Parts: sequence; structure tokens; C-alpha cells
Amino acid sequence: MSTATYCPNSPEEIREMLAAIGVGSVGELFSPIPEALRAQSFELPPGMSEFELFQRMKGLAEQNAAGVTNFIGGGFYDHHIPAVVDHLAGRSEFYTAYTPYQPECSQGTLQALYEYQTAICRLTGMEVSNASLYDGGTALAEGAMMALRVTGRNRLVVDSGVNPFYRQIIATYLANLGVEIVDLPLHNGVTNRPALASVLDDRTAAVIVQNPNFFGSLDDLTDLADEAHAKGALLVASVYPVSLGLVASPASMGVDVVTGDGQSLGNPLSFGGPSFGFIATSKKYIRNLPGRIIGETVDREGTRGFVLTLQAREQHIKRHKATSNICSNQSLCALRGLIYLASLGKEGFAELARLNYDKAEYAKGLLGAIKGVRVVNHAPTFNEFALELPKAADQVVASLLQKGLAAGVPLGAYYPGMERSLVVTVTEKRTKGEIDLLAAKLEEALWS
Amino acid sequence: MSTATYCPNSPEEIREMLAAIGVGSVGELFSPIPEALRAQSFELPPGMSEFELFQRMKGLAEQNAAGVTNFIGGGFYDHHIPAVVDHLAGRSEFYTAYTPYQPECSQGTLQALYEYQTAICRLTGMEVSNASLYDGGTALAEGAMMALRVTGRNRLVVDSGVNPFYRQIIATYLANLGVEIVDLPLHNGVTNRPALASVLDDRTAAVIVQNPNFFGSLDDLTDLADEAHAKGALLVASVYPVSLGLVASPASMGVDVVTGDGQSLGNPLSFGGPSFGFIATSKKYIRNLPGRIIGETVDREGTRGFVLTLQAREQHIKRHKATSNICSNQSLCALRGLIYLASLGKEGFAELARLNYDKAEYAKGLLGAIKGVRVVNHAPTFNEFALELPKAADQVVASLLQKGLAAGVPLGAYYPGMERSLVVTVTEKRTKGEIDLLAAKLEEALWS
Amino acid sequence: MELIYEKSVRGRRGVAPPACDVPRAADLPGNILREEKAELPEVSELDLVRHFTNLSRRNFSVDTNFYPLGSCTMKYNAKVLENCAPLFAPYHPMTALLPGGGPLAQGSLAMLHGLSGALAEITGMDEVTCQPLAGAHGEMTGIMLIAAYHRAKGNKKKYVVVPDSSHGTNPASAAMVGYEIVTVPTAPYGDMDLDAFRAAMTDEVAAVMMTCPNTLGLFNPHIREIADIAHAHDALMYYDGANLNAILGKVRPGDVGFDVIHVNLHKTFGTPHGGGGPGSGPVGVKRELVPFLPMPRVVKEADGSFAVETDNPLSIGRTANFFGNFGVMVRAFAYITMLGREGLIQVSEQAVLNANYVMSRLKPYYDLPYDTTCMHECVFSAGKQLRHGVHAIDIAKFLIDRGYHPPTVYFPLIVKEAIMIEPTETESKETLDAFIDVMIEVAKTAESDPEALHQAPLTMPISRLDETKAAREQNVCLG
Amino acid sequence: MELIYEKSVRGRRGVAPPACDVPRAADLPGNILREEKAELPEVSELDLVRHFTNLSRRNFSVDTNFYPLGSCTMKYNAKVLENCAPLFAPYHPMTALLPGGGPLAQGSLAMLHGLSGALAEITGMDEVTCQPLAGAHGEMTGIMLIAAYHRAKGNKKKYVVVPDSSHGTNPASAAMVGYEIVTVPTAPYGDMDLDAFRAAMTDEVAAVMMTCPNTLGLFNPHIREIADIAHAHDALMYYDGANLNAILGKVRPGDVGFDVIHVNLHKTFGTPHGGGGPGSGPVGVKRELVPFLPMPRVVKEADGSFAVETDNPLSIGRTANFFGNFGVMVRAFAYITMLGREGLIQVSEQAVLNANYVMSRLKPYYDLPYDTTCMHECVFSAGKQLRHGVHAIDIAKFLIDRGYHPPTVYFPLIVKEAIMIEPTETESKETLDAFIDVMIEVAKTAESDPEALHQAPLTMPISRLDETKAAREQNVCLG
Ligand SMILES: Cc1ncc(COP(=O)(O)O)c(C=O)c1O
Ligand SMILES: Cc1ncc(COP(=O)(O)O)c(C=O)c1O
Repeated sequence: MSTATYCPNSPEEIREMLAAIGVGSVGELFSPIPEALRAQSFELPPGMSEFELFQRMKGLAEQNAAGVTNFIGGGFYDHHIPAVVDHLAGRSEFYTAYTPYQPECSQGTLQALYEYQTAICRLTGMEVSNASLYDGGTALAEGAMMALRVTGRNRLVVDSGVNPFYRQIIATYLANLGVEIVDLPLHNGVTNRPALASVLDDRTAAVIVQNPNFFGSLDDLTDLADEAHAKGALLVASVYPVSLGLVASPASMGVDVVTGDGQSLGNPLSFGGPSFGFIATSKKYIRNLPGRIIGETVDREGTRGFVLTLQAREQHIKRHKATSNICSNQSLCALRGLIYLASLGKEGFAELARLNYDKAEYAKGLLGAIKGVRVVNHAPTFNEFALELPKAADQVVASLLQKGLAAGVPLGAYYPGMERSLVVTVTEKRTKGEIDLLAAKLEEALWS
Repeated sequence: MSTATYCPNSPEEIREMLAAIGVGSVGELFSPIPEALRAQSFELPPGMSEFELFQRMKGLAEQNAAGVTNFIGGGFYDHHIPAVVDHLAGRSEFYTAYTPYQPECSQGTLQALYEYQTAICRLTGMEVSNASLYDGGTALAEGAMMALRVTGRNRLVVDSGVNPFYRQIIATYLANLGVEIVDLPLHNGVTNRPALASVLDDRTAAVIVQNPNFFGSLDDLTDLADEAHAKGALLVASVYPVSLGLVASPASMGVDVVTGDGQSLGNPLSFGGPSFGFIATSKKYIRNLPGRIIGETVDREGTRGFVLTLQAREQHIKRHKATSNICSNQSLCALRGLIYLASLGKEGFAELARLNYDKAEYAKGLLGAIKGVRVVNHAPTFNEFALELPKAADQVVASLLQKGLAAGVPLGAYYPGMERSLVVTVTEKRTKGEIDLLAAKLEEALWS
Repeated sequence: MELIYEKSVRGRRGVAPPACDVPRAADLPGNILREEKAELPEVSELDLVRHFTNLSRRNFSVDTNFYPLGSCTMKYNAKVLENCAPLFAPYHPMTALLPGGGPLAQGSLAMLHGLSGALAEITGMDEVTCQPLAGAHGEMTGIMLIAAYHRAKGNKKKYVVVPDSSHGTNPASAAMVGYEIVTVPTAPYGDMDLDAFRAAMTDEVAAVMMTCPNTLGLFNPHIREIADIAHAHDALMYYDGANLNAILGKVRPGDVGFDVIHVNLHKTFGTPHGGGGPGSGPVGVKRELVPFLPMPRVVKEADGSFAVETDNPLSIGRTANFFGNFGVMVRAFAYITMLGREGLIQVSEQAVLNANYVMSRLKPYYDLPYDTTCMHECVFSAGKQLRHGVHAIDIAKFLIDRGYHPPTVYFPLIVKEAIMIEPTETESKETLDAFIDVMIEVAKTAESDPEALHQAPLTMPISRLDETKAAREQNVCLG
Repeated sequence: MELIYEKSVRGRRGVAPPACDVPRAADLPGNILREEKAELPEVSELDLVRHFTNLSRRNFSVDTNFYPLGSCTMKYNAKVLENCAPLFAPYHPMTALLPGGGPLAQGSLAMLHGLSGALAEITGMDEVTCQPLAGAHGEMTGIMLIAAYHRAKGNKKKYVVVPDSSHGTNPASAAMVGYEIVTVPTAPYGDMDLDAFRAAMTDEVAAVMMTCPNTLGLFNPHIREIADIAHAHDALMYYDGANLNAILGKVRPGDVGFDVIHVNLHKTFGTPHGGGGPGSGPVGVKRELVPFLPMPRVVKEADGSFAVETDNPLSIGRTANFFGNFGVMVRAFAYITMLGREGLIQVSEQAVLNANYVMSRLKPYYDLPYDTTCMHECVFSAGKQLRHGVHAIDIAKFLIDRGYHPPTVYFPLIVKEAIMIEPTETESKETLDAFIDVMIEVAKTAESDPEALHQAPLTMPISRLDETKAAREQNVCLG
């Protein structure tokens, strides 16, 4: 019954249609399917009405603990999303359209994505951006594969400061391609220069880093870029876009391929997705970019318009020779990213980054001053920092979780030997009161 | 700071504008206002950002008790609102437009309101409807005043089954117009025929009733219409629109002016508003209708289009001779009503009404069977019914409220002598489980 | 575009109601049972969505077009306000009226009390009721309060005085409360003619209704004097708050002699206009009128909690179902909270700046009947253009072709061929400049090619409509 | 229309960030401090809203137009599903991975487990991972699983076999996992040429990727036979689920010999396409491949609660940040829950009915290269029209002028001048009839006035674009 809405044709109409086709029943239309191939089971519950469905889904969502105060990041960040983002990305002409293959009736999506590409270029300082990839991890993997294509080499040096999940994704993506991956241990929580010098060679396609890294540490990548370039390798960096409101752009540090996750730009946490991956590089590498790219052109009257361009890189034309297999991307999330950036604007975005920095610095000072607690980072940090505790971090985090505080991400699982450390994240949404409460509860958990 | 968004001009632009005007400061523009008239106080707190605002408002809303199960009505009903209603009425071209004075760029609103008028006519069986009034109570008052205009008389007979709030509104509206209002006591919970016969005279402009009435009782109004018409009076009835999916139409019973509240048609409870009032009547009374009316016509090419029509009735033209002072109405809520009705459709709306009826009948049977509890209604009821308890209803309702059950509306405050009675409302949203729980808790409250 | 009814297909279903989990009850008796189902649309959810989405695209709106509709204050409504209202959607108003229900509705009651308080401070009144559902409803409520005041004092009053520049709702509202209307002409300088006013004032006058700045966008410097004259006759001063957007933090009606005021939350306080409504018209009064305020009334208890007062012997009674257009009020309260003191002052300053900018730039091209500094709006006349046979309405239609919603052109009635422009503070100089350029283009076209203006609009789904046919045929419902 | 950057005004502010309630910290060292702020737009919230609202109006979409884009299953997405996703918006995925965090994320984990279970039953697979972020991502993940399977068995494999009718992502995905592609031609009857297939099969073939029904909309009755041949070489069968909408409840790939499958939630399971994404491409596998599934994996404990398994020695590892495109999955899970068993079966029946109806009505006017009962879509060729110099693309552009989003015309590559029409089950007969009438009109116009078709579209904000100029100039970012 509930499906009546979605399959509109009435019994009479169905009869008329069958007559037009010249068959007696809908069943006949499935005659090309031999009986032997028919489904052996299809055990699903009966449908329900919209009201019952919504109650059910609400009940499900309410099985998640509400009101947990987040000091956790790990790649996804709890930022405020301006109301305009939902309202505008919620325009059904945006979210119920598909890939703009027909530009004349898709200028809305096409112009928005061109504006998105421009925003990514301006944030990162790079010359070209595509129209989005899946997420931050897959974007970094695509960046790595791009470096393999550009250099024609098959060796990668991956800094241990890169999000462990991202490193897993790179490893998974490359597992079958006979690419050598060299893990670079950290030094003082940032890229280990001497170690890099020793592993970097002329078979290396790229050095892969993250800035700020998984511990929140910021690094000046300039010398890394020089090192890499000296060996004919590229520097591929994954960045946290919000940091770019305050931190020097990857381009200014000599990065060749910049990637990152766009969740923090106006996309809800939503238990991990959807977000979007971005990738930007220099014009000379544009033909090696994966995914869709929007370009400006003119129509027959000379009016400006936008189209999918350089499609010869893509799977639907190049098939197995394509730069990537990606087809559907994360356009709507990228659109949200654009609207988010435009809503804060040049000044507001810089202020927001500063606000994240100031709040995290306040928290770092407060938490680092707790007896027995040590700030792990030597380098400056953006809105995350690592603490070493006098106790096992797992245990402390678990106990604070019971009090409604997600105090941070314990590092033991990702960095053997760091079982007493955790990474704490502070965004603009965390009030001084919440930070003070975390400090009090942490002290309590450690010493009483 | 937060206001920067809403007053866009930058300091430079403001300077340019002042120069163009030829004044030195914005202050000068206020020079027509003598110093002596300037504000003596303007003590308001400073502004805040969108994020802080939303947190504040959320906190306020959370000061209301959540999860109360509603068995209360009293004019506003807890019905499910299909998701499409918010999505479509949420189109900003609808909600950020205003009265469609310029038809060429307002066909969206105009056609929708014409469709709304048609829906109201088809629900009530009447010939003409306006484009909405404020709410159910004021619509009934407008209906009463319409009857005064039509008949040129100044006496009204008001049935006591009419929502006490609506009766107050009528009294308030007419307090200064020297109109005689005769209250008609109930007989067996419905209109008292003998009493009516005795008060109805040829000075009476209208008999005013509600169906189903405040106790949920349904009545066949046919004889009342005959009585009224025999005396040259009109029958004005306020109806609960959802009941019209199951109950004979007011037109079929001879009602002259039909009014009601549209909240139950796709408008949230929202602590009492906004909803909309509807009013429908026969074509012969159209020039006496209050408020805006949309009419069909053609453009210069003969294409169909819609316009505000018969504006000569309205205040902006007739000023003090207008049929009403109403200007802004409740268009967006009326649009929601139309979308709501169209989303359920002919069959679904009838089913929904039946569902409300069946659930209320089940509850009536169950609750009426509790020891010491008596169903007050003699007549059939729609989705509300009155119960007489062995205890003061106030006390019982208050105690069930503590358990998260809004069991009903105690009648004592509105019907002296009925301190032990309450009206219980059951909509399609109330599950059998919730009804059974109410029965159990009520019995408990009465006997343990 | 087809009507939704014309898209109906017999038996087609839309959204399904929940399944029935109780036994089917015995049918209603035949005489009250509906014989034939109402002929509502029979469409699928997709048909429905396409229909209304495409219908919406046939509107101009603030979110898509500059909308300088004079007197209506079509300012931009911040989206966060739209997100605040639904926070209160689930709450039933009756809850607060149930025995023991107050404590369960503290959030809603606090909002109502907070909004009333803020509006009282903004307008300089002693107490505010939020029950009235729109501006006109507020006017009627206000005049009822005045009538109750006079009744209580035993005053015999018969008339309400309004300037001829007043909005139609003013006399209409007063008439609905049973008063006769005395209209005072406007003096050449744009304010109410003081001598005529003096002459009109007698002890039978119940109230004087004024809009200040008036509908010409002019602030009347003699308000205090006018109020003194009125009060000398024990006539009360009513302030139509529709133009309050001009004077936030600058003037408080309560400070300058007004006794009763309504404010249009949907104008000054940034709530959307909904294609004609809902609005909200809270009414503020001075101390002497507080006892007459309608019920229910939200009061703050000694312990800081909020309660509902439901009856009061002197109250005029009730003017609406419950507490008023609550959802609209939530937006307005959030608006006031977000902007704060400085923000609200800025609103008026920028609204006045924008209006004067448009006025001074267009003055060379259009007649300006009252040539003086305006407040939040300016009123031109198409008199100059009329000499070429071009009416204000022709100019309006041409603006539509250029993507602008026309200014108000049917009002104020005292200016012939009026063009009433209210840019509001949310519009930028760039938007105003672009609009001004088009207005200048129109003025030139009126001379060079008046016919072009008579043809407009040409870019809309329909051209000009035959309004006489509509009024004659009265087709207001699909047969 | 101007770009948002072209609407920027120096110093103009948008949405304000919250006020800072902590002391300002010491600045970052100069070498890592950004020197110049990124040149993001500087617009007011109103400018922003007008810009994107008006941009949106320059799109065709399912909610505004019939959108029979073949292979993309542009069905209507019920609005209630859009309301379900935000219910999970506030939850951080890391919560479930924290020590003791599982119990705080039971709702999200239950949803993931429920969706996986439903998809396993629908496809006839033993387990499903929801991590892949789109169809192509699912393909790559699936091929990685196959590679892991072969590695574990010590199989030496080099090739992946795909029919020439396959979607570009199939060979592209296989290539990304390091396989060489062997392409098998399509036989005249529209299915993969069996003899050519047999010839292509060797022990070095790792997998055979098939879409069934294939991209011509035809169901291959020899699937089982093909699978047997593949399995005889220990090659695994991969099912591209993009066309699953045709066979819900009719055929389960797992029952007919497929070992790995991906489904496109954004196609078959009613989630919106977002102007290009996000999608979601869960992958289902048979028992032998379960050990290789990516991490994290949601498991149901004995006590009925849900937990997250984060490592497993045989796992291929991780293919995405967290659990996949969760918000998309919520919609799909709600869709499956709302429609239920009967509803899903009806989906395929009506989708197939609609496609065959369009096919039989248009057959007299367009070449039908493979003339047989189709499944959910039908593929015509503009061969007939080409004789008048009219290409499929010209037909597409003319449809735009009539308010229809064109069918797929660039694909499948094996049909020249392909016109691939997929109506989906949510469209009504009235909509199809209107579309068919226009398609017939186009066919006639192609003969009578081909030039008219070359000129189209004329009703859009722009006419046909110069794609060569775009590719040549590579202006992909505003300077
Ligand atoms: C000056 C003036 N007064 C009163 C009103 C009536 O307000 P409402 O439409 O909210 O009833 C208006 C609205 O147009 C107005 O402009
Ligand atoms: C047949 C077929 N396979 C695979 C894909 C790829 O799916 P996605 O775009 O979700 O990556 C598509 C999408 O167009 C398709 O049509």
C-alpha cells in the first residue's frame, strides 16, 4: 500500500500499457528470465507507511547516545554548519539532478562546481582542482597514484604523521600494483628529515605527508618539497581545510598535489559520511587529475557557460586507460563546501580558523598543566594536540565517555607504544565552559 | 558583528551613498526627528552569532517537556504531517514572497491558492471559498459578521457546543457592535432543538453551531438549517476539516456559511499557531466574503491565469466600508493545507478520517468500560469524546500529566457543573499501545 | 500550467496513512455519513512534488529577486530563523492550559514573555500581548482595548480619526469595532494637516490612528503636539507599527504620546511573508490599558517561572485561538536576540540610508510629490511619465521583465500614480544601483517608446491578465 | 549569471562565527602563518541565498522534469527519506571506535547491520560491506576482494574479462587493481558472444564482470552457463548492480552464480543523485570471500548488541574513511523498510513495464538495434534520423526545449547514436505518453526540418557550448 505513491500507475493504466505492448501480464515481460534463474528467496518484512517509517528511524537514531560533547576528530570535525548550507543545498534542483552531462539544462550544478574548484584553488593556492573525489582518504590515495603516473615510478614514502586510516587506504589501493611503500617514522612528532633523506631516492614517485598531521602538529613543508623535487619526486600533502584560514598554503610550501577531506566544510558528522575529497595541483598535471573537471567556455552567442571538460581522462571514454575509475563523485557535498566557504567569506573563514586555533591553544594549556599530563607535540598545533597521560588512555577515555565527554582519540591502537597518549580536538563549537569541564573531569579521572 | 550579514553595505559604500545623497552622516538623515522625540531608553542585550543563537533557542525549546503523549485537542490536533508538506511549502519562492499584487510574477502563489479554494469547496461542498483567514475562531467570528451583513439583522444564537474559545472570540469581536448574542444550552450534548425553536426569531441573523462540537458529538444539521431558513436566518457552522473525510458535508446539511481551523491540515501544533481559518459559502454571498479571493481569468493571448479578484470588498480599496479589515492572511498555512490534502488524496483522506474515527471509537469503548467512567456523548462522535469520571477531572489529568500522558481537556473551566468530565482526543498518530496505556493509567489513577 | 486536479488519475494514491491497529468500528448512521468522497487530487507523491516545485518557480520572491514593495518591508529573513521555529513544532498549546500543565510548557511561555518584554522596551510601552495574528488584527485589538478603556471610564465616544494617508486597514479596523471614521487631509508638506486635525477633534473622538513615519515615508515632527490635543479630549493615540523599521532605537512611540501600538513582526522583525501571511501583530499598551488586554496572558511568577492567566474581569476577552502565531513569534524573538541592541539600531539606519539613496538618485527622473528627507521608504509619482501615456502600472510591469518585483503602485491613494519604494536594510548598494539603472532606463523608455511599456511583461509565463473578466465571471473554484 | 566571486565586495561579511570566549593565543611562527587570506567570496547572506537559489533554477532535476537518463535510474526519491538522514547527523563515527564507545553508537551500528542484512537477502549474497562510496568504488573493492581471494589460494591471475557493452567503470576499476582487460564482443542478439567468451577464458582470468540486465537492458539467459565456465577456471563472477532495479525479487545474482556484487544505493534504492553524487556502492560477497572484507566491520553480538571489528589479518584493509556514505545508507535503509518485500517487487515490475511501454510505442519511429523484450531500459539508435543529418545529440537538445531531460546519448558505446531510455517505476503513464508524443514529434521534425534540431536548445539560459574551447583553454578556476 505504502508503495502506491511510488508506482503511480493504476490497474486500468497498467492494463492499457500491457495492451499497447501486446502482452497479457507484467509477468510475461520477465519471460526472458528462465525459471531456473528465479530468486530462491526474498524474505523481507512487509512495507509500512511514511509515519510508521519515520517513527522507526527516529527510534533507531535515539539508540545512539545523545549529548556527548566531542573532543574527538581523527579526520571528521564537529564544526557549526550555517543554516544557509542546508537551505541552499536542499534546493531539490540541486540534489535530485545527476552528473551534468547536458550542460544547457545543468548550468546550476556546473557553475556551482566551477565556483567550488575556484574556492579549492584559492584555499590551497594551487592552479587547478577537480570537481570532488569520494573522501579525504581516497583522495590521498588518488593523489599517490597520480604521482605514480606523473613520474612513471613505483615507490612511495609515506610519513607516519598521515592519518592511519588514510595510510591503510593507500596500502589497500596499491596492494595489487607492485608499488613499494616506505613508512617514515616521526621525529619529535613531525616528519623525520634525516630519515627522509636516507630513504628518498630517484625511484621514489612521491613523499606523502599530512599537515597538520594526525597529532595536530603543523610543519613547514618547504624543505620537504625541495628534497623531493631534488630527487624528481612529488610532494603530496593531505590538509585540513579549516586550517588554511590561518596556516600557510600548501602551494606556498611547494606541495605538488594537495588533497583533503571536505567534511569540515559544511558537511555534518553523520556517522562518517557523506563528505567529499578534494584534490588540487599545478596546471601542468591537469591531464593526470582523476575525476570530473568543470571548464569555462562560451555558447553560440558567446555567452559564458560551463561544461564537463577534459573527459578524455575519464572511464566513460578511456575505459581501462582512464586516470581513475571514479564516476559518481560527491558533488552535493562539494556544493555544501562551497556554500559554507562563501557564507563565512574571506574574513569570516580566517576568523573561524583563528577561533579554532585559540580555543585549542587554551585547552592545550589547561590540559597540559594537569599533574602528570604532558603535551606530546613539540611543534605548533592547529586545533588538535596529543597528550600523554600517567595512565592508559583507553581506560581514561572510556571512563570520561561514561560522563558524556568524548575526551579524545587514544593513540595506542594506531601508534604502538603510545598507549598512554590521546589526541584531543577542539573546534569553535566547544565553549570555554566545556573545555574547563573536560579539564576538571580529566584531572578527576587521573587523580581521584 | 552578527548583523554584518544583514546590513551588507561596507563603510566605503556607506560613504559613497551619503555623498550621493549629499549628507555627511547617517545621523543627518534622522534630522527630521526633533531631539525631544528621541528614544528615552533602548535597553536590549547585545547581539550574538547564529551558532550562539541556535543554542539559545534550542535550550529554550528544551525547557518544554518532551515526549508527552497527546490525547488533547480543543481545536488543535496532533496529526502526522507528510514530509512533502515541509519540503514543498519550504520552497523559498513561496515563503519569501508576499501578497500576489503583481499576478504575472506571482502565478505560483495565485494558482496554488485557487487550488486551495477549490479544495475547501470540495471538502465542504460549498460553492466559494476565500484564500484564508487567520484561524478557526476568527473565521467563525467573520462568518457571524458576514451573516449580520447579509441579513441586515443584529441578533445571533450561539450553540453551547461551539468551542468555548471561539465563543469568546465572537463575544469579543461583537462587544462594541450592539449585537445581541443568545447562548443556546445543549440537550444530550448536542443542539437543543426545543430551546432553539423558542429563541429563534425574525430578528436573528444566524444560528451558529460546531460539528463535531466541543465534545466530539456529531449532529445532523439539516433540521437546524430548515429552522433557521424559515426565520430568514443563516446557519453558520464551524467544522473540523479532517472529519469531512467521513462525515456528511455541511453543504449537504444546508449550512450557509462554513468555517473552520486548518491546523489539522498539515500545520504543526507549534504551541498554537500559525494555522489558518477557512470560510466557504454560496455564490450568492460572495460579495459579502471577507478577505482575499483568487479568480481565474486569461491574459492577452488567452492563456489561463489567476488574479486577486473582487478586491472592491477589501480594506485597501473600500477602507472603512470593507467586508473586513483583514489584509495579511495565512497563505502559507493554507498552501500547507492544500499540499496536505493533495498528498493524501481523495482515497487517502477518506481513509485517514476513518482511521481517526476507528481509533477514537476503540478508545471510547476501552475508557468507557472503566469502572465509574461514563461516556457523556449520546450522539456518535468523530475523534473526540467526553468522559465523566468518579473524581474531579482536573486532579486526574494533572496526575496523568506527570506520567507523560495528556489524557484530555477537563471541562469544568468551560462548562460549569462538568468538573468531573474531560474531552479525550485520539488521532491516527495514537497507537493501540498508547491507547491501552492511557486506559491502564486512567484506571490506576481512579482506583489505586 | 495544469491544475493539480487536472493531473488527477482515478485511483492514484499519494502518501499512505498509517495502517489501522485497532478493530474497525461500527459505521456512522447514514444521515451523517458522507455519501461521496471529496474530489481531492489523486496524484502520486512525484506528481505532487513536480507540480508544487514548478509552481514555486512561477513566483518572484525575496530569495530570488529584489522586492522593494513599499510599506511591506520585504527584508531578507535569515535562514537560521527558519530553523528555530521548528524547535517548538511538537508542543500543543493546550498543554499550558491543563491543570499542572504550566511546568511542562516553560520553554514556550518563556519565549512569549521574552518577546513581549523586548517589544515593550523597543516600543516604549508597558505591556504587550502577542495574540493578534497580523497587523490589521492588532489594529482591531488595539481599538477594542481603547473602546474598553472608554467604556470603563463611562466616556461616550463615536469617532476614530485617521489621516487620509493611512493604510486601508486603519479605518477598516476602527469600523469593525463600531466607530465612525473621520478622515483628515494631508498638508502639502506631507504630514497630516494640523488645522484640519484640530477642527476634527471633539470629545466624541475615541482615538487617533497614525503611522509614523507615515505611508509617504515622512516622520511627523508634531506628533507630541497631536498627542496632546488628542489627550485633551481623552482620545487615545494609536500607533500603526507597520513602519517601525524606520525608527528602531531612534524613537519609541510610547515616549512621544502614543497609548496603543501594534507591530508587524513579519515586517520589522524579519519573519517571512509567506506569500501573503502568516504575519503577527503584537499590541503594546500603556499602563491604563493593561487591565483590558486579551486572555490568555503569560505572567512571570515570583520564583521566575511562567504561568498563564486565563481570566480577568476587565479583559476584552479573546481575539484568537490561543497565544497567537507562535511560530512567527519564535522567528521574531530569535531575530531580536541575534541582532541585539546595536544590530536593531543599524537596521533602521541602513533602511533609511538605502531609501534616501534611491530617492536622491531617482529624483531627476520621477516626480517626487513630497521632496524632503525620507525615512525607510520614498514615494514617487509617475506623473511625468503619464504625460507620455505611461502609468505607474506600466513601469511596474516593465520592471518585472527586468527581474525586479515592482514597488507598491496602488498605494498610498493620496498620491496619484504612486511608486512607493522600500528597499530595506538588507539590500546592498550594488543591488540598488542595478535597480536604479533600470528605473532610469524605464523613465527614458517612457519618452522614447511608451508602447514598449504597455506591452510588458513579455518574459513571464503569462502576460497582463484580464481582471474585469475575473471579477465578472467569479470563477474562484474549479467546477 | 555572475560568479559568486564577481558579486564580492571588499569587507562584506557573511555568517558570523561565534564570539571568542577564551584568551587570544600567541601567533603561529611566521613561516607557517598564512600571509594573505584566501580570496573567498565576500557577500552577505542575502547575496549568497539569491545566488544559489537562482543557480539552482538553472538545473533540470527529477523534482522538476522527467529525467529518463538511461543506466542512472533517476527515480523519484521520497521526501520522508530526506527527513530520516538528518536524524543521524550529529553522531561522530569515531565514537564507535573509542574504547567503550560501541554502546553509545548502537543506533548507527544497528542501521549498518540492518542494511547489510537486507542487501544480502536482496542480492543472495552471504555478507555485505557498506564501505564503498559509489558504484565504481564498489567495483574496485570487489575486484580487490577477488585479488585477495586468488592471492590467498596462490592463484596466478592476470586478466579480467568484460563484455564490450560494459560500463566504462568496469574495465577502469579492474585496471586500477592491476588487471589487464580482455573485452568480449556482443552477439547480434545483444548478449555477450558465448563462443568469443569461451575463447577468452583461461586459467589466468581472475574475474568476469557482467551487468545483468546489461547496458542494453537485456537479461542474459546464459548467466549460469557463463558462471560455470568461469568457475571452471577458478575465475570469479562479478555482478555490476547498477541495473538491479530490473530484477528485485525476480533474480538474485547470488543464486545464479555470481560471487561478488556491488549495488548502487543511489540508483536502485531511491537515494538522490546530488548533481553527481554522493552515491553509495555496498559490496556483497559469497562465503569464500567474507574473510577479505574491508575493515571496520559491524558484527552482531550474542546478546543482540552491535560491535565493530577493526582488524582481521586477511582483510584487504580499508577503502574509505569510516563506514561509508552513512547518510546515503540511512535513506536506502528507510527506502527498503518503507517499501518492504512486495513494494520492492513492484518496483521492478513497474520499471520493466514502463520501459517496455516506451519501447513499443517508439519502435515505429526509431531504430531498435536489439528488438526484443527489454528490462528496465531500452536502447534505440538515431540511425534513421542520421540519414537526415540529425544526431542523437540533436534529439537530446530538442527534448530540453520541451522540458525533458534527455536520455543517455553517449553510451553504450557499442550502439552508434544510442538513445538509452530508462523511465523508472516512479513515472506515470501520463508522463510517459507526453514524452512519447514529443519523441514522435522529434522523429518527424528530423525529416521535415532537421535544421530546427541543430539549433536546439533555444529556451535555456545558454545555447550549445563550445566544448573544444573548454578543453583547449582549460579554464577550470577563476583567475
Ligand atoms: C501601513 C500599514 N498598516 C497596516 C498594515 C496591515 O498589516 P497586516 O497586513 O499585517 O494586517 C500594513 C500592511 O500592508 C501596512 O502597510
Ligand atoms: C552500468 C553502470 N555501472 C557502474 C556505474 C558506476 O556507478 P557510480 O557512478 O555510482 O560509480 C554506473 C553509473 O553510471 C553504471 O551505469
